[in-house]
Order: sequence, then C-alpha cells, then structure tokens
Amino acid sequence: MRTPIAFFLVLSGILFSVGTAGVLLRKNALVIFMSVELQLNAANLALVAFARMHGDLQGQVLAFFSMIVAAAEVVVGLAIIVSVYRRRFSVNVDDARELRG
Amino acid sequence: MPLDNVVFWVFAPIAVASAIGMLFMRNAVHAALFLIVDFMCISVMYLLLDAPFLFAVQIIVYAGAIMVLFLFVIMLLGVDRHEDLRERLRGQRIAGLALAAGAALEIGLAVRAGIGFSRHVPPSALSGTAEALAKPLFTTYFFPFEVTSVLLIVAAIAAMVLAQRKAKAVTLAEANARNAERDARLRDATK
Amino acid sequence: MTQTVFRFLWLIPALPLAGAAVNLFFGKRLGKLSGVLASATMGVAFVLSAVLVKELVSLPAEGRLVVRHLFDWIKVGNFTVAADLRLDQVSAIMILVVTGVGSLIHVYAIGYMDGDPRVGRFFAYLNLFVFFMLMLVLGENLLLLYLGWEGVGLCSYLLIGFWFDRPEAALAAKKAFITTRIGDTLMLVGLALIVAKFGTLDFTAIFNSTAAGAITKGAATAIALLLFAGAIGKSAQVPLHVWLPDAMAGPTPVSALIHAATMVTAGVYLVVRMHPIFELSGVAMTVVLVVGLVTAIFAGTCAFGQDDIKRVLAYSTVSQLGFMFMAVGMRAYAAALFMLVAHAFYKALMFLGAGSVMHGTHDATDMKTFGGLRKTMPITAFTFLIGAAAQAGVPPLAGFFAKDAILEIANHTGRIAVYVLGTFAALLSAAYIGRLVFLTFFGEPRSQEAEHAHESPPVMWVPLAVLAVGAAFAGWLNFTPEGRLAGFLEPVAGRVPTGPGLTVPVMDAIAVAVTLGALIATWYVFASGKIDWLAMRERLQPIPRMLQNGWYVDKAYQTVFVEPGRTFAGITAFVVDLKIIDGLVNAIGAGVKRLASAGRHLQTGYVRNYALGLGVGLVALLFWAGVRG
Amino acid sequence: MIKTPVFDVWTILPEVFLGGFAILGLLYEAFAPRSDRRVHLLLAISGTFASAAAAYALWTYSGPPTAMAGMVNVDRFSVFGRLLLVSIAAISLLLGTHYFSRDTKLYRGEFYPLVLFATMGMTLITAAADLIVVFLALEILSLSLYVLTGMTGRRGSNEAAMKYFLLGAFSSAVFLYGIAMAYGAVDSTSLAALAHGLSGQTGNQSIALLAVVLLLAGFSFKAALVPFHMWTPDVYQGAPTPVTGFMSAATKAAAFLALIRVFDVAFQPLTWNWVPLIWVIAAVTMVVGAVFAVAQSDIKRMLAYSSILNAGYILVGLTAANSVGIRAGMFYLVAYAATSVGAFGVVMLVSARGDELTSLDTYRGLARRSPFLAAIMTLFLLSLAGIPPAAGFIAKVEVFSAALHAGNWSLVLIGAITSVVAAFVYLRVVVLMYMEEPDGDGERDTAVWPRAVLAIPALGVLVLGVVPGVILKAIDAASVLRW
Amino acid sequence: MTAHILTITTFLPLAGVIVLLGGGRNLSDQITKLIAFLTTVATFVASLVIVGRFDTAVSGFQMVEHAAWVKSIGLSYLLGIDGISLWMVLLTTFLMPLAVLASWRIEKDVRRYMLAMLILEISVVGSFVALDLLLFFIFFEALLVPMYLLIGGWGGERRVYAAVKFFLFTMAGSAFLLLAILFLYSKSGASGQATFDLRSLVSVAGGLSAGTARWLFMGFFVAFAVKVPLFPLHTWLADAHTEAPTAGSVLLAGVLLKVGAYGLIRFNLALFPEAAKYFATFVSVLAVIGIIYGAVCAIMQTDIKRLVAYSSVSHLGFVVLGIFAFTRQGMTGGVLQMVNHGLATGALFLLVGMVYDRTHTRQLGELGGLAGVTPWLAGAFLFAVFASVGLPGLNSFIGEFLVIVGTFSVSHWFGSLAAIAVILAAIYLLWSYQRLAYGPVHEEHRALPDVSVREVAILAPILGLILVFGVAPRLLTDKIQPTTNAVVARVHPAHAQDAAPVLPPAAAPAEGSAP
Repeated sequence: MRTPIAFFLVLSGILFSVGTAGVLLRKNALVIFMSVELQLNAANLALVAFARMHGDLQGQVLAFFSMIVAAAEVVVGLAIIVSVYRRRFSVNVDDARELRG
Repeated sequence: MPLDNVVFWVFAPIAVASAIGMLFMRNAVHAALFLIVDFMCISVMYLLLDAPFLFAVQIIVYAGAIMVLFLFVIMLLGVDRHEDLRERLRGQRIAGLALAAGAALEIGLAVRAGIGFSRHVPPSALSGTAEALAKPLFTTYFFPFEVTSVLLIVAAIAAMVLAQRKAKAVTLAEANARNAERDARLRDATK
Repeated sequence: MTQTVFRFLWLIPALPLAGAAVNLFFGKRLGKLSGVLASATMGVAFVLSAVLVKELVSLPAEGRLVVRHLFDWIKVGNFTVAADLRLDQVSAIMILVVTGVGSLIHVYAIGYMDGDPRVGRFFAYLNLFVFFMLMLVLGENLLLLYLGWEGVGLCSYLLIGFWFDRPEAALAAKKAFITTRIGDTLMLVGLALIVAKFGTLDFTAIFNSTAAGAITKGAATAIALLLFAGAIGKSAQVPLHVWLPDAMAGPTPVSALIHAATMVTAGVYLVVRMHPIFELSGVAMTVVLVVGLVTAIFAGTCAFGQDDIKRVLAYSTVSQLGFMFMAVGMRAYAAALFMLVAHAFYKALMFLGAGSVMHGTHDATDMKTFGGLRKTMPITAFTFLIGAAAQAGVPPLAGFFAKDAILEIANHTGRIAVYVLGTFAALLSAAYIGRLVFLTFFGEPRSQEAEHAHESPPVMWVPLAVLAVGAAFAGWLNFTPEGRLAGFLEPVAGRVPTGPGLTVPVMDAIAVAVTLGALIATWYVFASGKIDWLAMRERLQPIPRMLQNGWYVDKAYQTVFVEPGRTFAGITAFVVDLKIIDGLVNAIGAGVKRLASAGRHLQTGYVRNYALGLGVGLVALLFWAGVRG
Repeated sequence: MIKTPVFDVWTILPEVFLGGFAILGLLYEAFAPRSDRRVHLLLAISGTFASAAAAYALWTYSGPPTAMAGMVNVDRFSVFGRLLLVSIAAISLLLGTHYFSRDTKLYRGEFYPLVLFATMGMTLITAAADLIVVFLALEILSLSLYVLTGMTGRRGSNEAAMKYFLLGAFSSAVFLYGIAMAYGAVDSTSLAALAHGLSGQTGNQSIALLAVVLLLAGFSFKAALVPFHMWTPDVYQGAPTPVTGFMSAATKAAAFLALIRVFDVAFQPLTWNWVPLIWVIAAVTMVVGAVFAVAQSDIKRMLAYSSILNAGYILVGLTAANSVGIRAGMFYLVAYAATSVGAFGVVMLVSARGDELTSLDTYRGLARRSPFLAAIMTLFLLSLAGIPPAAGFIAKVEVFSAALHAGNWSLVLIGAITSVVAAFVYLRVVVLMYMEEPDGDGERDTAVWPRAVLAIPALGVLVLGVVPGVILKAIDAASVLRW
Repeated sequence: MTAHILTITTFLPLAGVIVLLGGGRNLSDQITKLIAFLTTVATFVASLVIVGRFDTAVSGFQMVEHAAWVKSIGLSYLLGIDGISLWMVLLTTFLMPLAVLASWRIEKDVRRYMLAMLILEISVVGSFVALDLLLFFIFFEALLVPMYLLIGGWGGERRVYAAVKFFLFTMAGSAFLLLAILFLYSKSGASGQATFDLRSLVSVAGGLSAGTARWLFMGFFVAFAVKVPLFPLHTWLADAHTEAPTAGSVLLAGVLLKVGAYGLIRFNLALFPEAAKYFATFVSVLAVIGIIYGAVCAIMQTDIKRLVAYSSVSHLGFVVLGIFAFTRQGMTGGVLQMVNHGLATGALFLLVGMVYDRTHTRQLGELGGLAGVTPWLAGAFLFAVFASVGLPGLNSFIGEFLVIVGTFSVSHWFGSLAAIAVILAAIYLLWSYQRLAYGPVHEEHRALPDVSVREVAILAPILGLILVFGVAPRLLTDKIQPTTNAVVARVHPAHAQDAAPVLPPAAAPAEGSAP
C-alpha cells in the first residue's frame, strides 16, 4: 500500500478534534452525543491503522469491541436524553443548570 | 499515483468536510445525515487498511443501526427544528475551537515524531476477514468478549429503567409552545 | 553561750508575721484584742532585739557580725540564694528603731483606729509591714533585702488604700506602689547585674570580692546607680518623690510608721549597706549627694507652701531624708544613721501628734482651720512642740546634733557649697515646722473644731510622751565629740577623713542663729496676729500656689509621661493589635472566602463549560507532554 | 485448528458471583408479581458476600500472575480492591434500601442489580491486566452509574445523569483514543507487554506519551481530579444520596486502583514523564478542592469538593511512584471509603424524605436533635480533616511521608496548608451541629437500623485511626503488583 | 501497678469517660459532675505517685514505657518523663479538679461538657509524656477538639468566632509541625525501619545539614510559637481566653499554652541545638517584644478576662526568653515560670469567673468596691494579682528573677527590657484591681455573697501553692534542674558552667562566735 500510515492517523486525529469541538460547541444533547460517536470512530480508525502498521489483527479486534461499547453507550445515552426531554421538553443542554454554584 | 492513494485523497477530505458539516448544521437531522456520510468514508478507510469485516460492521452497526436510532429519537422527541447556534457562553466558541485545533496539532506532532509521514508499511499477508478476526476473538479475547455481554445487559436495563416511565401526556403542540416560549426567554437573556 | 541567744534571731521577724497571720484570719473575732495582740508581738520583738543587740555589743568590736543560716531559698546551678539573717551594727540599729518606734505606733493605733470595723485587718497589715521591714534590714543578701523591699511596698499599698472606698486613697495607694516600682525595677536590674558580675548576692561575698577588685569602676558605677534608683523610689527623693505626699490619705499611724520612721529610710539603709560599691565608683557618691541636697531644698520649699498638716509633715520627711542622703553622699554613714534614728523619733512623734490633733478635731487637717490648740489639747501640743523643736534643730534636742554632724562634715571636707545649701535647707525646715506649730497650736481657734477640740485618750498620748523623750534625748547617743554611735558603727561605716574648716563652736552658733531666726520670723508672720498672712500670700501669688502644688511636678509627669503613655498603649491595643495584626489574619480568611465564591461562579452549571474544563486540562497535559517528549 | 487457552474461572469468581446475583435480581424483578425490597436486598447482599468470600480465597493464590489468557491479574492487590469495593457496595445497598423504604415512589428494583453490576465493573478494573478489559470494565461501571444517578427521575437527578453521561462519554472517548495510542506505541494492549515494550526501546516513546496523557485524563475524570472534576459537585448533589455515597467511595477507589496498576506497571518505564504530570494535577486538585469547598452551602456539594480534595491527597502519595506510595494510597482509599460512605449515610438520614434537606442549615443544632448522628458525623469530618484519632489522620501521615520520602516536600507543603483550609470547611458543620440551636422541629428520620449500619463505617474509621496496624500488614502484602 | 504509672495517669480519665458514656442521659447533672470530679482527683493522686518515684539523679527520661503500636510505619507507644514534663503533668492534673469544681454552675449539656474536660485532660497529659513524635502530634492535635468544643459550646457571645480562630491558628501551626516531623521520619528511614522515636531521631537530626535543620526548626517552631503564643501569632489568645468558659480559660492559660513552651524545649532544642543557637536572637527578640507588647495591650483593656489574657502573652514571653538564653538560670527559670504562670494566671481566671458568677459582667467599668462587699473574694483576688505582679515571696517572682538573671548574663539588653514588664505588670494589674475592688460599690452589687465553701475549696489549694512555691521554690527546681542543666549542656556547652564568674568562697561569716 502506498499511503503512509501516518495519513490515516492524522485523519483520525482531525476527526477526533472535530468531535471534541462538537462536544464543546453544540447545545443539542443529541448532536453532542453524535460528536462523541465521531470521536469513538476516530479512535477506531487509529486502532485499525495501527493494526495495519504492526501487521496484526489485535487492533481490529479492539475496534470491534469499541463498536460494541459504542452501541451500548448509545442505548444508555439516548435513554437518558429521552428521560430528560420528558422532564423539561428540551434537549438543549444549556437549559439544564439547576445544579450549579 | 497508486489507487489506494487516490481513494484516500478522495475520501479523507469528504470525511473531514462532512464532520465539519455536522459541526455546523443547525438541524439535528442534517447533522445526523452528515455523520452517516462520515462513517461511510471511515468504512472505506477500513477497506484500505485490509479490514473488510470492520468495513461491513461499520456500515451495518454505525451507519445503519446506531444512526438510525439517533434519527428515530430525534423524530420521537420532535426536536428536528433549527437550533440557534448563537453562543451565549462567553469565550466558549473560541476556546472550543482553539482546544480542538490544539488537540489536532498535538496528535499530528506526536504522529510525525513517532511515525513520520514517509513510513510505508509492506503489504501484509493477513487481512481482517470474519474468520481471521474470529480466531483471536474466541481465544485471546474470549474473556473481554464475554464481558461485553454484561455491558449489553446493563444497557438493556438502562433503557428499561430510564425510558419506560409513565410519561405525563404532553402533546407535541404543548411541547413546541414551551420551547418557543423558552427560546424567546433565552433571546431576551442574551440581548 | 552567745549563739544560743542568736539562735532566736529569726524570732524577731517571725513574731510580727505570726501576729499578722492570726489577725488576718481571726481579726474579726478578736475585735479590739487584735490591736493588743499586734502590739504584744511587737513588744516582744523589741525586747528580743534589745537583748540580741546587747549580746552583739558584748562581742569584740571586729567580730560584731552574726549570720544565721535558715535554709537555701533558691539554688540553681552555682547560683544560690540562702535565707540568711545578718545582724551587724547597722542592722542592729535598724531593728531597734523598727521594733521600738513600731511598737509605740502599734499601741497608739489601738486608740486611733478604735471603732473601725476592719481593725483586725489593719493590724494584720501593720504587723506584716513590720515583718517585711525586718526582713529588709536583717537579710544577709540582696534578694532577701529585695523581698523586704517589695513587701513593705505591698503593705504601704494596702495601708494607704486601707480606706479604699475613698477614691483618693485608692489612687494614692496605686500611685505609691507604681512610682516606687519604677525604682525597684531598676534596682532589680542592678541585682541581675550584680549576679552577672559576682555570681552571688550575699553581702559578705560581694564586699570581699569588691575589696579584692573583682569589678571595674564602671561596673561599680552602673550597679551603684541602679541600686540608688531603688533608694530614690523608696525614700521618695527627687524625681520619684511624688507619691509620698499623696500617701497621707492613709491612716495617720501608717504615715508615722511607714512614711516617716521606717520604710522611707530603707533607701538610706540600702546605700549605707552597699557603700563599698558606691565608694568604688566615686561618681555614684556624688550623685547621691546631689540628689540628697536637691531634695532637701526642694521639699523644704514645698513643705512651706502646704496647708494640710499631714502634707507639711510628708514634705518635711522628704527633705529630712534628703539630709540623710547628703550625709551618705559624703561617706558620713554614721551621721546618716544617727539622723535616721533621730528623725524616726521626732517625725513619728509629730505624725502621731498630728493624728492626735485630727482625732481631736474630727479629722480636720487644714491648718487654716486650726489655731490655739495648745489650750484644748495640752499634752499633744507639748509633745508636738518637742518634736518640732527637735526637727528645727533647737539644741540640745536630737535634731540639732544630727543636722550639725552632717553640716560639720560638709564643712570639714571642704564642700563649702554643700555646707551653705545645707544650712539653707536647715533654715527652710525650721521655717516650715515653725509655721506648722504656730498655725496649729498658737494664735486663736479659727473654727468650730478647733474650739471644741479635745485631748486624746492615754493609749494615744502615752506613746507620744515616750517618743517625745526619745526625740529629746536621742542626741546623747552621739554626744561625745568623736561620737558613740559613730564609734560603734566604725567597723562597718568607717570614719570620714576630715580636713580644716570652721571650728565646731562657730558652726553651732550659726546653726542656732539660723534656727531661732526662722522660728521668730514664722512666729511673727503666723502667730503674732500682727500680719494677715493669707492676704500676704495672695499678694505673693503665684509663688505660694506653685509651692503648694509642689512645683507642679505632678502635673508635669501627668502631661509628659502618663497621658502620652496612655495614648500609646491605646494605639497599640486597639489599632496595632486589633486592626493591623489581627486584621491581617482576618484578611487572609476573607481572601480565601472571596476565592471560594469566585469558584462558585466558575461552576456555572453549563455542562459545556465543564466539557471545556476537561478539554483545557486535556490539551494542557498534551502540550506539557509534547514539550517534554 | 484453534487451540483454546485454559480458563480457570476461579480467578474471576468474585466477578462471576456479582454478575450472577445481579442477573438473579433482574429475573426476580422481571417475573415477581410485585418486587420486594427485602428479597432484592437479600439477593444482592448474599452476592456481595459470596464475591467477598471468593475474593478472599484468592488471597493465597500462587498460580501464574495472569489468567484468562493474560486478561486479568491475579494478585493480592486485586483481592484487596475487590474486598474494599464489595464492602462499600454492601453498605450502600443497605442504606439504599432504607432510602427507598422511606420514600417508596422513588423505589425501583433495578437498583440492586445495577449496584452489583457497577461493583463488578469496579472489581474487574482492579484486576484487569489488559487495557481493553480496563476499558470494558470502566464502561460497565460508568453505564451503571449513569443509570443509578438518573434512576429516581427527579429533576435534579436526571439533570445530573445527563451531565454525568455526556461528560463521561466524552472522557471515555478520550480514554479509548489513549488505548489506541498505547496499542500503536507497542504492538499490544496488555500491561505487561506495554511495560516490556517501553522499557526496551522497541516501544514508540512519543506515541506512548500521548497514550499516557489520554489515559491519565480518562482516569482523572473518574477519580474527579482537577480540572476533570467539574461534573462532581453537580452529580453528587443530583444523584440519590445512597448512590452518591457509593459513587464517591467506590468509583474513586476503582479509578485509583486502576490508575495505580496501569501507571505503576504498564507505564513504569515512563515514570519520569508522568510523575510531573500527576504532581501538577495533585497540587491543583488540592487547592481547588479545599478552597472551593469553603463557599458551599449544600452539604452534598461540600462533601463533593472534599472528595476532590482527598483525591488530591491520594495523588500526592502516588507521586512517590513506588510500593510505599502505593501502600499509602491504598490505605487512604480504605480510610476515605469508610469516611465518605458514612458521611453520605448521615446526610441521607438527615435529609429525610427524598433529598430535600441537604442545605447546611439543616444541621443547625443536630447535636440536640439526634446526638448519635451528630457524633458520628463529627467523627467522619475529623477523619476528612485528618485529625486524630480518626483514620484520615494516619492516612494523611502515610501519603505525606511517602511523598516526602520521594522528596516532593513542596507538594506536601501545599497539602498541609490546604488541609488547614479544609479544616475550616468541616468546622463550619461541627459549629452548626454543636454550637447553634436547632431552628426546626425534632429529628425527622428516626429509623434505628440504618444507624446501626452507619455504626460500621464509624467503627471502621475509629479502628483504622487507633490501630491501623490491623490492616496495614495486609496492605503491605497487597501493595506488591504481580504481572 | 506503678510500672505503668504514666499510662495509668494519662488514661485514668478515660474511665470517667466510659462511665459517663455508659451512664447515658439518665445520669443526673450532679452525679455527672461528681464523677468527673472524682476522676480528676484520682488522676491527680496517680500523678503524685509519679513525683514520688521520680529520681533526681537521672537527667534523662524516666519510667519509660515502650510498646510497638503500628509496626509497619514505625509508630510506637513511647512514654517517658523528665524534670520538665513532670511538673507539666502535675500542673495539669492539679488544675483539672479545680477546673471541674469551677464548672459546678454549668447547666447546659453537663454530660457533654464533662466529657470534653476529661478527654482534654487525657490529650494534654498525653502530649506531655509522649516521646514518640507522632504520638505527641496525635495528642497535640487531639487536644484541639475538646478545647474547641468547650469554647464554642459554653463560651461567651462571640464564642464561635473565638473557637474557630483558636482551632485554625493551632491547626495552621501544626500543619508545619506535621510536615517537619514527617520529613525527619522519612530521613530516619534511610537506615532500616523509619521511626518516630525522639531518642533515635535526635541522632538523625544531628546528621542533617545546617540548612535543613534550620528549616525543620522553623517547622516545629511555628507550631509551638502559635501555642505559646509568641508575639505576632498571639491574636487568637485574647479572643479564646475572653470567650471561653471559666474552666476553659483556666486550662487554656494554665496548661495549653505550656504545651507550646514545652514543645520548644522538648523538640526544638533537643533535635536542632545548632539551629536553636542560630535563631536564639531572633526568638529572644520576639519574646521581648511579646513581653512588653502584651503588657502594653493589657493596660488599656476594659474586659478583665481580656486583660489577663494579654498578661499571659507577656508572661509567656518571659518563659521563652528564659529558655532561649541557654543558661541554667534562664532555662530553669523558664520552666519554673511555666508552672508559676499556670498557678497565678489560673487563679486569676478562677477569681474572674467567681466575680462574673456574681456580677454577670467582666467590664471593669461596671465593677468596683468589691473589697467592701466581698472582702475575702477581693482579698484572694489581690493575692493572685500580686502573684502575677511578681511580688517576692510569691511564686512568680522567683521565675521572673531567674529568667532575668539568666538572660542578663547573656545579653544586658534583653534582660533589662524584660524588666520593664515588671513595672507595666504593676500598672495594669493594680489599675484593674483598683477599678474592680476599690472605690464606691455599685448599687446592684450591694448584697453580693462572699466566697462559698466550694469556692474556698477551689482557691485554698492554688493560692496555698502560690505561697509555698514562693518561699520554697526548690521543691520544683531541684527536680527541674538535672534536666535543664543537661539541655543547656547540650545546646550551649559554654554555658554549662554559669556565665557568672564563680568567686572564691567568701571568708566564712562568723556564725556568732561559734567555733
């Protein structure tokens, strides 16, 4: 393969940072959560890239596990967001600030 | 210019672009769609990296299941309206972007220092097909694999505990009314 | 055989102490008896002292020193202070005076204090005073002396303030203690210096090593002056004399005993006792002489300006003490002690007389309201007259010889200035005492009290009589040309080297002339009735008022020391301490609190801010690691 | 032909028990006509006991250091961790039961299985020998805690859940990225392999450093270290009090034990790179924890900051990257766990129904209303302030002397000063309890048996303070990591 | 039985604690007080046994009890006593029953109050006999809590402020103390098991570089300077004394302050003799400032308790000055002064308390003429006042004199300046006494009762001792000296022999004409 591994890593790094930015900038809980998903994917990409670099499959297995984790997290996360919405009819995280100080 | 290079240079920009697109879409649905595009590109990268199985899983699980779930929730909650992107928290936007850039920069630097951009890996014999992955999964990684089951159980309980509650009957109309009223309040607050 | 007697030396102070203890706790039950008891202990102590002194005299002239070791008081490292009693010529004289005059005053007090509800406590304090006074004069080391020194101060405080419900009494008591305390503290430093130089406080050891040249002239001067500061305070010399006139707020027997006969003479005793060191530093001697001279004249003028009979006597005491210090300053220790004894008699006599007068006139003390009392209270008047004459220096009474001896030495040691000024002081003392006598006992009664005055009971006039005898004949102690007393004291005091000067008869003549002149003049002004002295005084203002206020020394101290001091203390306590130091502490606390509330605002409740926090931390760590990696 | 490695299940029996009883609880909840707290409690408690017994059995285990194909460590360190966590869980379960019996409309049967699952995740994390297991275990406990936090569905509780979840997800993404980097650095995620790879220069330093930082961030979030702590006060306040107690004690313990294992084994070769990092974090954490606590008016928030502060102290001990420091940290964890569970237990009893009464004013004159609660609360506060004869004192001595031994005296100085500030915070509560008069009526929650339960941690705090020797020997033995 | 006399003395109050706890709320207040009183008396008796067994020939520690406590960290239960701690212990056990008696009028939470008192006694006595640094620190910290509760629970109007201030000040100090102790401890670990044993740490400290030793000295010093308290760190004292209940003030002044001075000798001098010499001037200056500063502040106080509090600052300055003169007289005088101040100021606070019980005011402006209404109370007050003024024949004088002498031989200036306090003491004490007892009596105070039997029982022993130690100070000094001499010899060997030139024995004075 002609593409240097580093490119993939940099790509994953960029995606990771974009995900970070999403978490920091968006107010919609769902979108924030999506950004987290993006970060997880970035991590996966890095794992797979490293796997390719080392020339073994561990990395891919790890990526597989992380997908499972992501799935589970999504379930819990969406459940929480739904229950929050039921309470305050909003998924805008800026509205939820009764606890502060 | 070899094929894989071309593929990479085609899809990598798309991936980044769609990610950024997600970042700036005022509508949650659009954001979700951009994310799906992003996941697709990543799956292509998997293909380039000899991970056919993950390529499949990525499309099915992520682009398929997970994002559909997202869209479903978005619809369910009826929050597919335009979210105003005006930033009310002082310095949040600048800081956020700066931090993101910083993180990207650091990772880039570390990669350059650790691996270098001219390092090419020889084509490897084993490619991540299903059976190839099955072997470590059921030997070395058997225990973690079992542990994931617990994870899923917990997730299931979570869904039951949190979602399954006698919701106070609230019509979408009411909800939207509240939202409008709240947005107005916030707008005043920001003036 | 002899030491069997000296073994009872400790009883002399112990007896009054016992009396004090009993009176203190059971005074109320004893009632009248308390006075009797107190006087009894004093009497026994006097007899015992007499016996011991007789024994002492029977010893060979060189061996006339008895030291009885009781127990080791302090013992730290090589530094030991023993509770030792020392009986030598000087202390012999002192204990005789203290116990003798003391017991007379005790007896007198029985009558004077009759009817006071707290008489028991009075006699307890009086006895306690005597105990401390005896410790002062019998102590073999400076610390015991200091014990007595402070003890008499305490009792003086208690007795001046005995009628504490009178504010002036309370104030006077405090003033007396604190003023003397200033001197005492310097004296304490002197003690410390002595320990530093000699490593001991025992007289014998100090004298020996002084003789052996253990310390330099400078050190001697320092020590001497510090000790003399103590003497100035106790003996009410300028500039620390201010407490004594106020001390007259106490009961009269107290004034007689403490502020005339005994305590105030402690300073003289101290200097005499420590004379080797004073002599080693010539400077100190000069200082003593000057202070004494100044005081004698200064107090004399003040005494002349007083209307309160007791204040006159108080200032007179100060000036008489000045005479004694003059003598000491000229190394005439014998003369000084002689004067001390004589003064003890006639001044005590006059105070008691004054007390008797007050007793007869319902506690009136203003001489302007007296007059002609010699008719209504003859005994008092007669005895008082003897005392007055003695002080004025009418031969052949005690005062004449005492004062003469001092002036003679001044003259014969070529100190002409001293002689002249001393004579002037003598003139003053004759004058003010004359004024007192004539205003009080002669002329016509000037008030109801004066007319209806009555003689005091025997328990009061008998002591007067006895003292009068003493005042009259104390002179014989030192009658012979070389002086009996002087001879007796010579081993301790040494003999003053005398040079040429006026012959004794000449000086006697001058002295008598001065005295009689003064007396006649005062008679003419105050008793002859030919002159309206009050009017004259008005014409002479402001000088009389200045004399009456003791040259405004009190006011000066008030404005120069007391007020600024109080302000300073106030600033320290309420500005420096509360505002600055404590303020700093509280400020720190407040700072933390402010920081904390700032923290509360950091915790906005916006989850995205929290995420920002995470991000910041993360990136910061990344960079840190990047910098290092 | 695949040859499967041997799996001796003994080595993970404690987790098996926890998970098993959790599932039993779920089945009961699912099929019982109406779920009964007592049955749940019985199941869960027996689960903890079984697990504890199984863990204790491993104390004398002398097989190979790792099992499950090198996925879990078997050493006394993990046994210690399990016993600690399981006992915290047991007490929390008991307190939780009272919490629900007091206010039945908050009651949900899933509480018990979830606590068990969370505990399982925690115990697993202390035994994990491979980063992937660490990650999975971390997720198990996190997910369960998110749910527990939001369980009662009161506004506060579910706002807390959302905050906790979003930030938690963020941090676990970071953590995962760290794992990826670690894998990239040396071709493996097993701790032993990492250690080997990094000590021999085969490993990739700069990528490894990236991994160090990212993983540190992940752990710091769980352990509530500044600046990854900001969720703590809100979540502690919002969560149901028994859950808060469980979280504060158990999560911290798990996170730190994992941190110790990962950094003192896997990144042991990089010690000189990460010690400065945790040095700084420790310093900042202590200052922030101590100072910010001063202005709090809600006891749960105050205790949250105090938990942040204590996390800082533990980290101080860890700056001495050696067995002394580990021992100190472990003892501190025990002391803090007992203290914190107890303190939140008292908070629960004082706050009466639901979680209304958690403002400091509630504690006015508590000594008069219920002397016992006031007394043990004082004991816990003393322990937090590190004043003898409470356990916190010995703990502080341990961590400080460990750090001093490593020469970090300036860090200890900061610690000493912050502990004074902290003392002021705790004093305020004591003042309220003992020196002010009660304004409200008499005490509200007079139940006896939860008090009896609270006597356990109280006793523990006292015993650990007076005769710490009883446990220090064991900790000595446990402070040696096998890999 | 007497083998473990120190343990027994220290923990005897624990018996009382247990009884009170066991008794629960159904003990009547009277019984509670009685139990507390009997316990403290028993403790006092036990401590008398210590005096009986004390061997003057030994300059080191006696009746040492050693037992490993927490092996793994080298913490040991190590008790011992020497000429200094002996009297500190006795002072404590002696004042304690009086303090309990003085608390007889307490009505609020009697049981909790007495518990605090007993626990306080344990921790104070413990900190005097502990020879293991950590053990000492434990007691040292532990005694904060009961005292804090006493002030804050039963004090005056601003009690909470005072209590918290007291706690934080001491806490801040002891933070540095702990740091220093642990530093030494970690150094001691270099050779085998690290330890807190004072005796072995002495050698460890000896091995440190001068710089390190000085830092550690400061660590210890700050903690003890707060407790003493030395000049800039004294502000907690005024508030604490003023707000504390009578017994609290008595113990605070009588005992707690001594812990600081004691610590200076026991630890600072023992561990860091060189540093001690290095800082001697600095400390002495602080002490002298404190002596005068405290006295000056006292002059202007109108609250009599506050006045006595400031006088304590002044008196404790003497103690420290004496200690840091490093002469036998100074050191012995300092220790002696610790005892004396405990008695004199303790008595003063007790009397102030009695006055307050009658008049319910501490403001001198609202008092006056008590000497006429309650002569015995006023008399006792005057006695205590003159004890504090330093009247020869009463205890304080000896201490002050020895300190002045001991300091003077080293520095004329310090000695002389310290002496100024003797004047100031007379000023503020006599002035306050005049306003309290002299002058016309206030109307509402016409019919005040004089001392009751209980009060006599409180005052008689303490006033008696004041007199006894004034006349026979050797009762104390003979036991103190061996230790202090040893300390001086260690810190400043040059002063082991007295600075003053030892003169040839003077020609023996004739004992009468005895052979």
